[in-house]
Amino acid sequence: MSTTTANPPPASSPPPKAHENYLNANYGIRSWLLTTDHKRIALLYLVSVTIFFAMGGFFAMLIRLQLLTPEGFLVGPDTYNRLFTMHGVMMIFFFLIPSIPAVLGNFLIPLMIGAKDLAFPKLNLLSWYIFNIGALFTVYAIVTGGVDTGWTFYTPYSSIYSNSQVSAAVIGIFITGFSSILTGLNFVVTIHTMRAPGMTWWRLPIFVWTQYATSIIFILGTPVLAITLALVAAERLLHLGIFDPRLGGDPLLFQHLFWFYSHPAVYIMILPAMGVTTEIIATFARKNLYGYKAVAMASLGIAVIGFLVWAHHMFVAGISIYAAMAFSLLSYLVAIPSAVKVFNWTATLYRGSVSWQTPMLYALGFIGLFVMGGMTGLFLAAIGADVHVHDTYFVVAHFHYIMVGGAVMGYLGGLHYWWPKITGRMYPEMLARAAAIILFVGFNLTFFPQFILGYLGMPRRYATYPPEFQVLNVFSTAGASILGLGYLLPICYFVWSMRYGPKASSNPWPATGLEWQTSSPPPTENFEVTPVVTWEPYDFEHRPDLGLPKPERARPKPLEAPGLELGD
Amino acid sequence: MALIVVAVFFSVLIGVGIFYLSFRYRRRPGHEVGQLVEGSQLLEITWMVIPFIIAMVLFAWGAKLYVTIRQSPSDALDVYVVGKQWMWKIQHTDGRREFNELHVPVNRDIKLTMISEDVIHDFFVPAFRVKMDVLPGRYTTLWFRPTKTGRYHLFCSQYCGTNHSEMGGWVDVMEPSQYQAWLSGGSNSESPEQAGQRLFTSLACVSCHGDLSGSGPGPRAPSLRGLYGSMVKLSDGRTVLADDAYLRESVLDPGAKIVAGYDNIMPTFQGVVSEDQLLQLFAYIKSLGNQPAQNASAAPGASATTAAPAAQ
Amino acid sequence: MERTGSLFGHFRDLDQQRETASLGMWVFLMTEVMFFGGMFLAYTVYRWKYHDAFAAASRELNVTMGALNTGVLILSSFTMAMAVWASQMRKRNLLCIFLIATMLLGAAFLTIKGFEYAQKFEHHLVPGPNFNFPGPEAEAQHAEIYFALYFMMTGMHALHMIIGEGMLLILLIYAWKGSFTGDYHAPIENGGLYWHFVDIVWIFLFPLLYLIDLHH
Amino acid sequence: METRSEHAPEHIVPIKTYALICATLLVLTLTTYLVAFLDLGPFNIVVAIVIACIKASLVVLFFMHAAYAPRRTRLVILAGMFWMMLLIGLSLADYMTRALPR
Repeated sequence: MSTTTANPPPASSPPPKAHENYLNANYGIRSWLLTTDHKRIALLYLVSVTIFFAMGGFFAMLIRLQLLTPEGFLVGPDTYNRLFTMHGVMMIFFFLIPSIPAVLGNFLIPLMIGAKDLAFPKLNLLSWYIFNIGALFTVYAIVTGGVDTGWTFYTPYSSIYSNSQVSAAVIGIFITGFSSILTGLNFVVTIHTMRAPGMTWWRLPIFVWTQYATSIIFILGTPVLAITLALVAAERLLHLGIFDPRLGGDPLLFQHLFWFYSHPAVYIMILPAMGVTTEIIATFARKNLYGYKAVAMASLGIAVIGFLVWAHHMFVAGISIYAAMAFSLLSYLVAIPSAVKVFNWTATLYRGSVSWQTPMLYALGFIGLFVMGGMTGLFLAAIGADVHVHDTYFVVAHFHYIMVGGAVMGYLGGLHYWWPKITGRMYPEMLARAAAIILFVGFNLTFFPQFILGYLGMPRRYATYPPEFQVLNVFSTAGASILGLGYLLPICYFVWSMRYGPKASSNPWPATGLEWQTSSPPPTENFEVTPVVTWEPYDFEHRPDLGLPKPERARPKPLEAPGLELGD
Repeated sequence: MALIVVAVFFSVLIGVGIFYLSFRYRRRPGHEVGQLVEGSQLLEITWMVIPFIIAMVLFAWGAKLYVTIRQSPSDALDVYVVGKQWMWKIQHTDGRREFNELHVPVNRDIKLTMISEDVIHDFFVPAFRVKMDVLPGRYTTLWFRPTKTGRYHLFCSQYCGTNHSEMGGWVDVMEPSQYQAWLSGGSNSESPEQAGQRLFTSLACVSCHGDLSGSGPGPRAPSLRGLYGSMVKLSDGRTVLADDAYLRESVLDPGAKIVAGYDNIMPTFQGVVSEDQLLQLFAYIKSLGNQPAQNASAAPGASATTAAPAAQ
Repeated sequence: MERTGSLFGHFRDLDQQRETASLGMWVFLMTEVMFFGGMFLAYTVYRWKYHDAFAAASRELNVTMGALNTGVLILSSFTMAMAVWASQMRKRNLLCIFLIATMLLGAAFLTIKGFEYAQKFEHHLVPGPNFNFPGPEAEAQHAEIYFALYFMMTGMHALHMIIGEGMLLILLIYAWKGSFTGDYHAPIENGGLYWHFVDIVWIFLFPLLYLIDLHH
Repeated sequence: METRSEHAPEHIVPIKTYALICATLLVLTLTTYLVAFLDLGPFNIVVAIVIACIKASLVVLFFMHAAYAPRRTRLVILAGMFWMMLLIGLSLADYMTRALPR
């Protein structure tokens, strides 16, 4: 009943020898730098963001070393301030925000919806160039002395008082913002107009839904950041003192504008990771996703409500009590769609056939860490409690649970999951599982102590600290070194597998998405013939083409109501 | 804390749920594919409504606490704080000034009125669970009531530049008697009121506002006696409360709010007086109290504030 | 992707291609709305806080020039709409004439704007060390914020105009070659959308910046 | 969201409509200019904004063909407007309530 018109080899047969694919279609540096193929552009992004991740990671390592001792182990305060600023700038603007959308999203969206490419392929290439030009400005800022404002660029420190390379860094981020905008635009238009016949909205993989939600944030949020940073640059370079308190300018205006983008930006990082997790869980439980529509709508819900909560970063900044209450209330509303997702993922495991392969380890790790991060978010949204923990290591730990525990786990899980599709090769499974576990352990050891540190009152962005905080800081640094190892491992075996890994079949797991219906790696045109979709998403039961045995019972009764979270 | 309970409960719930389910339904021979499970609308609604209720309860709790934190009690002991890169300048109403250290009596509400001379700082005392940003160009307030004597950390927790991590100090909570001894023990610097009075003369405020010895208006401007905490009628018909923010604006931007019946003739003192001096001027104006009877009922809080130091 | 006729290889048909192009442009314009939205927020906050200073400062602007410029820009929007019409009717010469007219009107706008800017420099109304506003010091400071916003908002608008002029030039060259008078004229339509958007921004800037409090 | 069915044929607006819209816009510009010299108290700004909104709507609907565009396009426009209102509205919610008594 359900086959594609497209597809060559059934899952079990070996991949054809040296078929023409997007990797070997043509060679040479020009064929890469001038490509308009979304898959090659995704790989270009992969190279770029990996470099920036390494830079950000290097800064992180120095930060943790510095904090080994109370009086500062390594560098003076001036250098330390530059370190944490550059760590934040690199990781957020040049790694986390582009990571899943620009690498995995670019690669997968056309494949998942059965299109030959994104709607605007040249624009896509242009985005990559804009991204790198912006990055060049920022790297220039780093090598000519660095920036010491924190990644938040709060005025009036950034606009008047800082003597570091704020302008260059700000211009770099401004430029990079347009790369995000164009990528988001491309995705939205592609998802609207380029879907294959039969690929209705309710048949889209959740990954595409989350990318759609992310793109909305890109489109509507990023321009506000761009103009805000442009105003800071104008104040520094042209004396247009819009935020200048000496003229009567309001320092909170910058914060409003900045967080209007930068809070939803958190959802830019986490939403795609949720999408990845959803794909992985359905595939490795070999079961339809529980509550598909609820999960899809929750993605959009998070994107929209995410725009209404920004001032929860400003509860102690001097906003009015009434505004603080309104924003606190709205912040709690974001918890609802997030909770819906977590419950549905958990319910998906029910009566599944769960295998503990590497991507699944990342996905389960993601859920655990995301729940921790989300639950501590409740502390921060409760305005009364926020007064105490705001701007302390509690916040640092909270957002690392979301961004590293959530977004980076999702990104790595996704890379593993789609690696066979991207490269046509498998990675070493045992090593990869070990790396996933090392990462999980190292991560918790690094950041859990920081919750306690923050609760005890250690403020963030401190180059030196009172001696009573040392023990927990040493724990954190020890965890960070394990975490660092956890990041080195995948880089090594991924590079190894590109050449020596065993060849992957077109659908190794097997999974239900359209992207698995074409060969690995896919041909330049993605599909030999435009596919026609006739099946519902994540339906393993009615897919004989996957080569799986029939489940033992034909017709399960619907899941009964509550009590489910506890088992059955 | 209810929050911790909720957080731990859900973390454990999900954690155990995941582990149990993924172990119970692990892949085994003969169990290669999961079964199709239909969604249940009832279940979806259930797990939307339950977290929503919990969230609203937490919100109400947090909001109530927040209101308490942000609303200073009216009879608190006033202390003025000026933040600058990278030190705290603290001025007590009784005249002592100190740096990076704050001495306060135990079991007494303390209200800090804070302003920054340069960038944004943040006054944070972890032991008291309070924190507030200190902004340039605008007063913010913070209050707490220490209940145990001792020395507590004071941090700046809004990043403010190179020596951000050094911009801290101690809060010394003392027995009232020790506190009195400490107050009188300092160098014999003049009190802020006296300094403010001197400024009032040297900046020639007297020439328009009068010397404030009587209750009548000055030659060209309203008297400031009893101004603080009263309601002022403006020329455009509005009535505003004469608080710190109002006084600050009236000195730095006199044209913004003009008292009914007077002309806009006052020059600005922007760049002429420092933040410290402004606070001294206000201390002087406050020390003149609310003598005129017609204002006493308008601002009971303010009269109590000014009365408090005198009582000690 | 190869191109067959006016259809790019990754589209199924011309309809899909046209819809995609149009949707893409509209989405882009919404990002522009948010871009200017940030400045409108700053403007609203400060105008609310410092109304009198803003009123006094806005009286330093040349309202006649502003109104004239509004008219010029509306006319250029009209000629641009006519250019799209000519392209739809496949009249190449008419298309080129309307594009040139639009460019000339755009240039006229920029010239008038340039004169206004020059006046501000002469009157020391450009924020910075040389800013000098007649009036009490506090009002002068708030007026400086007004002029910072004025230059930022009109400057960003002018930048969009300049980009628009460049875009029109490229469209003109292709139009001359006859590229847009067949069944493919998405670039002309999208160029038109952009140009109209820039016009709309000015439609808001004019009353907000020039007409704050003229009845004194 | 039946995007497939939205293959609306290209709509060609008659010249007369364009000319009429252009004339209306010019008249409205003159109106807003003249009204600014009257003292309407707080309503000066209201009138100015209302006229600007009418002008902008005319441009969007007719010059930019939104009146004939598929529903999807109109949704995009509304989303843009809505989000800008969110930005300005919620920020002002802070500014407007700061001075309120507690």
